[in-house]
Amino acid sequence: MAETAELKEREQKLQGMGTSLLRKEDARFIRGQGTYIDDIKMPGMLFGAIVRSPYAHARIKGIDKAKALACPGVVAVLTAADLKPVKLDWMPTVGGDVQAVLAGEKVHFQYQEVAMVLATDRAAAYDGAALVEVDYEELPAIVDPKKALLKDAPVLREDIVDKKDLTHGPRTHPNHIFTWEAGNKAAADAAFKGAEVTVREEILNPRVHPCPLETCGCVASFNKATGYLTLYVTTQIPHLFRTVLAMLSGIPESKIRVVGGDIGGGFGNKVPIYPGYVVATVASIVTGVPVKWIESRIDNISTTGFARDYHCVGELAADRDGRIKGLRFTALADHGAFNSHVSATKLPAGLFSICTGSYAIPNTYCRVDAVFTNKAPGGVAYRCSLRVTEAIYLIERMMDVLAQKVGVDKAEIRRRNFVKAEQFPYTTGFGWTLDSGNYHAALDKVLKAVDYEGLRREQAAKRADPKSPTLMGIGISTFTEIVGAGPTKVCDILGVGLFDSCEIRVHPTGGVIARLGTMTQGQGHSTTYAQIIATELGLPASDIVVEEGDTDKAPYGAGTWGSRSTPVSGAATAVAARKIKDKAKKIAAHLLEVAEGDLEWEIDRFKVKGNPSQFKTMKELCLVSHTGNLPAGMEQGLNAVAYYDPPNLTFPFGAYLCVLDIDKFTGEAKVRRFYALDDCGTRINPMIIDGQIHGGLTEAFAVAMGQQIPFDENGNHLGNSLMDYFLPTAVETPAWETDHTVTPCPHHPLGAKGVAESPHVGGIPCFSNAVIDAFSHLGVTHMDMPHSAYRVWQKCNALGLNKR
Amino acid sequence: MAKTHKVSFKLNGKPVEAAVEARELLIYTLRERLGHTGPHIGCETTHCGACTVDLDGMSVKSCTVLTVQCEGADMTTIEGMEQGGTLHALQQAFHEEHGLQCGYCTPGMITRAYRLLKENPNPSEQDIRKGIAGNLCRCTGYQNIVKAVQSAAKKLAAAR
Amino acid sequence: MKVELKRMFPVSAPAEAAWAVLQDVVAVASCMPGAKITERVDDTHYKGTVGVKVGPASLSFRGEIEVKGIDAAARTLRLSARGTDTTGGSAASMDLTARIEPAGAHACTLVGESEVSMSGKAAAFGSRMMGPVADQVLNQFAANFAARLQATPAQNAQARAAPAPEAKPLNAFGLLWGALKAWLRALVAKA
Amino acid sequence: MIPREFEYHAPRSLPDAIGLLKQLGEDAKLLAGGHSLLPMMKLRFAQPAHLIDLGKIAELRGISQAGNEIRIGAMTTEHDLLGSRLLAEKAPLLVEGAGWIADPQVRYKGTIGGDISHGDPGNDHPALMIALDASFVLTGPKGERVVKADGYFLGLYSTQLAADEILTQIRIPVPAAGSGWSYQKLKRKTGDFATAATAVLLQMKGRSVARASIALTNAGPTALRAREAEASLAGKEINDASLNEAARLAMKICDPAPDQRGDAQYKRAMCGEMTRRALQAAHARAKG
Repeated sequence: MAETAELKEREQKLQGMGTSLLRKEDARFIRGQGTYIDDIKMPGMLFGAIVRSPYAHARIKGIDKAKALACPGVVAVLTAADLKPVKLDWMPTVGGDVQAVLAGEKVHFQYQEVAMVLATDRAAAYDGAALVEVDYEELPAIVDPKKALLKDAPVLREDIVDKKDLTHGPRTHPNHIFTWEAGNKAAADAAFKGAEVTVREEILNPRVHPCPLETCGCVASFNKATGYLTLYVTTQIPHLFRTVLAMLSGIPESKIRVVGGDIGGGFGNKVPIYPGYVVATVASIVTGVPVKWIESRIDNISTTGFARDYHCVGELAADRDGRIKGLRFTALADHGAFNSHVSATKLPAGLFSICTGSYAIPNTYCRVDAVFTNKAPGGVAYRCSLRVTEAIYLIERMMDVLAQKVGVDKAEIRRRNFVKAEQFPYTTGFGWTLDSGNYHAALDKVLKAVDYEGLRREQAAKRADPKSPTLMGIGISTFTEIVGAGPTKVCDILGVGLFDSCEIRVHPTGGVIARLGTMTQGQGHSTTYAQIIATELGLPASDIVVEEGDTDKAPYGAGTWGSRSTPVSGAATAVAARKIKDKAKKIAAHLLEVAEGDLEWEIDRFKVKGNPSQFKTMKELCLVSHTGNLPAGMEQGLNAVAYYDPPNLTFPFGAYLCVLDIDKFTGEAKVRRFYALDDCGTRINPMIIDGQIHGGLTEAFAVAMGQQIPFDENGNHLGNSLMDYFLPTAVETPAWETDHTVTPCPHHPLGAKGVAESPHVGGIPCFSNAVIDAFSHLGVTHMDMPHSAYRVWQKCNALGLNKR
Repeated sequence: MAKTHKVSFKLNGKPVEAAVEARELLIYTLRERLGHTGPHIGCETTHCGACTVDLDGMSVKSCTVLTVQCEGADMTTIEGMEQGGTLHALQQAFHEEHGLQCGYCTPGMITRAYRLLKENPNPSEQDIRKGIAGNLCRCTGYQNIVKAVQSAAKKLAAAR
Repeated sequence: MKVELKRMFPVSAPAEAAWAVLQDVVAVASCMPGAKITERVDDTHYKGTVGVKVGPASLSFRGEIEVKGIDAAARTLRLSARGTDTTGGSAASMDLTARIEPAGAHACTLVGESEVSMSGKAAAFGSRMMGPVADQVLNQFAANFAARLQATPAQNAQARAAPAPEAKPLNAFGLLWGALKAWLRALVAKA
Repeated sequence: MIPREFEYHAPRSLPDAIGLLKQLGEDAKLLAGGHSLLPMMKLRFAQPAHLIDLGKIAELRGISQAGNEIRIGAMTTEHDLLGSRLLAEKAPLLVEGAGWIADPQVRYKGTIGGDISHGDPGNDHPALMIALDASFVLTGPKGERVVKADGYFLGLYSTQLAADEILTQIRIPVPAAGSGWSYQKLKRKTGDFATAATAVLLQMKGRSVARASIALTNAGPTALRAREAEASLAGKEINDASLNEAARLAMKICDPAPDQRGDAQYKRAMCGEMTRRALQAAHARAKG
């Protein structure tokens, strides 16, 4: 007993995997000592303000800088004409298109960047920006993607009108970007022909924005003497950013340093490379002094990193018991004015083909058509992997639609179609191999926890009572996520594979520094990675320092997005640590004069099997590794670097249930209860996981219940400030109940999967399903998001539920 | 160069002075002239609360106060919460309850909660949610922030 | 962001007299709310400025005023003005149709129709103001027109510059002239 | 976003303020709490050449009772209203209303006078003032005049306040003892303007209505007094029939501007719903 107590104590000292270690990064944040982009101040720094187009589509007839240049404090005004000589008025996009850095002949979306005014301070820059006179000729705008491909639709992109192909296959119309297909159309069509039951629904994923609390911005500092460019920037992908910057500017990549610093939330918004960054960089190169550009909130919502805008059609074929026989999903994707959608080269529609979700579905086919409109470009994955929210929303909604059609309970229809535990690894009709899961167990645990039968009984009673002032809705979502991009054989961006890396250096006294290619934005990497190393090396997490985001220090990696940090970099960390452990073992064997095979690992030490008094602690080995007392021919030091190319993506899953009550007379929906069970495989820090789930659910709540970027018919933004754009406060946000099961990932060294996006991907359909479930007894099969009081009331009104 | 006004006030207990244009907003004076970058900027329409500071016993959004209005004021920012090397109970509680993630809203959130607890030392969960409704957080879903304020309230009560 | 409005204003002058004035394009253009012609391009095109003010909010637009048509038979004049505001964030266009309808020998009715549309920041934040703005545009035009009609040539300049007669429903007019004056002053300040 | 340059003036007394206002004319704007004006200036929708800050004039702040009248200085903040014992006891409707305004930070700075003077139909005080039958003291070069809240609001951002006047005080007759009250506000989220809101002050005589005051927020270019709805309740009991009729009559006078909160039909319906709920809540509180 005493022995096990001693083991426990040693283990606790490490604060390794599985413990809720408090976050290392908190220390500076709770003191207001974080270093975010706008906190950076450099001598002689200029401030850049961007002049933006009030029109969604217009020809630029002229730009008059004179008044602006006369404004006190204004140093220069940059326009496309100034960038043209250095060929930086346009930049290539990851989608195989080009994007205007500053608009030259035409503006293609409202608030598009037209000029940057450089001034000695912020106020002067804004004064100058107000004085730049741009002469526009307004042109008809396309706002509705359905109208983009009409014969007589105005041609938006005159610059590429002759381009037959934007690297993703032939274009069929000047406003057409690509058509992408997956699966087997013939088989799917056949399944629908012979089906006992088919359902079809048009389902919109409206244009939204991740809206992190910190907007985008940068400080570009070019040293004329050394030709060395340092860019402090709000980016989730510092290394890829550096590579792209080298491609754009021609500056040797070795002379570019990109620093992420502290990031005030990303959620996908900080993946793309925006014109503001490029102009600020050019401005610093031109002026030879540092240039800061910080986006306003209105600019942020209007121009950088929108998400979704997928206009989908879902179709399922099934037998009369609701067992699915075929799936046909299509989407019309509104990519805005340029195809700078964030995607891997071989995946123009991202991972949309994960749309079979948690279900064993034969005969599957999906297709995405992408078009240009007069809206902002730069479609990002808003707290999800590329297009996964769109895919999972579609399948989770369609499961409910099917359940209603065949008259089967919405939990039961899922049970009938789940991939069974014994079927894993399971390869879907679209070719994804789901690594591991136990969907039935997860759902059953949730239904039991909330007394599902009881809730359905209560709902039935309410429905029977015409006097009830509220409608009760129960939403279920049993999603499967696809995260951890990704295997280089499937995933690259501009030719760079999406592997990731970790470099670990162990110091003589047992201190450790680890550097990674990822970029934390609040996920607590410094804590999580330290816990992995603590467990792997038997050294206390408190002595382990983690560094990311400075490309001069960290090894190359693809950054943090798509919940890839733990699946890819977490794995790299484990692999690097194990290299060190192997070397330490050799040293231990040498010191203890036994064969490596005679040693066994115990928490923080190697001990001789059967002779527990004979051991070497890792701490001891750290020192010895820096001496001459090493096995013959062994180099000093305990350092390692690992580059991890994942064999597969990981597939976290979960079962969510939402109960809400809708006020028939105002349309307000009040979430009564939300129960979220997540399975992300091995859990490294339960406290951080819960925090990520709270945040993801809250963002899902915002998307489902209120977020949308609305436009009028001329392409005018109608809701691009925090007055209209819905960010819930503590008052609107429901309380969350979390739970978990653990089904380790078989191909990940730690069995971990990644979690931050599951609550967003799985949460959105859960809210929608709950709202629509409240109306399902009245024959309602679908209502588009966002489920604002106004929109829900319109349904109540149409159904005459609000009669007094 | 436009006319500047000399403004002096007390910032975290120390007298400070700044020469500013009438149009300068307090948040910029704090961040760019006085080196207090704890309070942040998250919007321009007075919604996000990241710029919250404590001004003469009021929680205010310093992006919607002119520095010239602050002559003679007594101001506390996140930088003034730690006393003699000891964290304020709220700072400690935000850490212990995992009440922060990216940290961007944290200074405003803690500064607001500081005033809330001065006015209502024993708040209910609803009191807290209403009390911090002027501060947006995109990461935490507020759940652990509420827990943090509750636990800080208990600690402060015990200390009294 | 569009708002359309139609209003009728009694004018105490014979239709012919009113129509005569209505054809004096420069004079009429200057009856456009807060409008000022700064340059004559040709008979039907003028460069100018238009100021719109609602309470604390004010926008000054720089752009073109075009005479779309003069229909003597129908005693109808069609004007349009469009431009971007002096802070660059917004743009607006305003189409205005003015028609004279006889109402007895010594009176007539000025029928005004306006369509105001906004782009940019004004569209996102000013949607609530659109109705009142279009409303003011018409009332203002009518008041200026009436003043212009009553004024003898000598008084014209003064009539154009002077605020419209005080009366409750005309409350908004003062604001508009205020906007124009403020804008002109701002213009001077910039030069 | 940063305002355009302007001159700042901080008069110490009311006469100084009025003198400045007269001298600077239309180029000057009064700065109260600043939470309507400063955001507009940051977006450069408002670009005044001069700001006259009323914040340093002590006499404009405070809540007191004079006879049967409650007097509130125009620069009294929402936070002051919320903390006032006198109001909690004598005019709880105003306290309830203030609690619905914006968010805590804004309520520390936002003033009742600023909220009223702005003439924004989306602000909450105009309807509250009408329901409370308040009067406003307007002070100008020629001295004071007192005008009723009912009739004070002329249009969007347009009131009876003359360019050379300052709203200095709000006077509220103490509601009859036992009056019921309620302010029901529907909004999308904390900090938003009302989609629709209704202020009700209700006097009962036994089971029937002695007097009902009903005013609507954001239902038209100004706050609206629902006269016919008020009249329809006189002498009636509060029941489904009378509530339906009052709500119908309140909706009849609504002319809401469509925006992201909803179209006119929805907003009108919500005015009716808020009216019904405010009447029910006020009835539950009324003694008489």
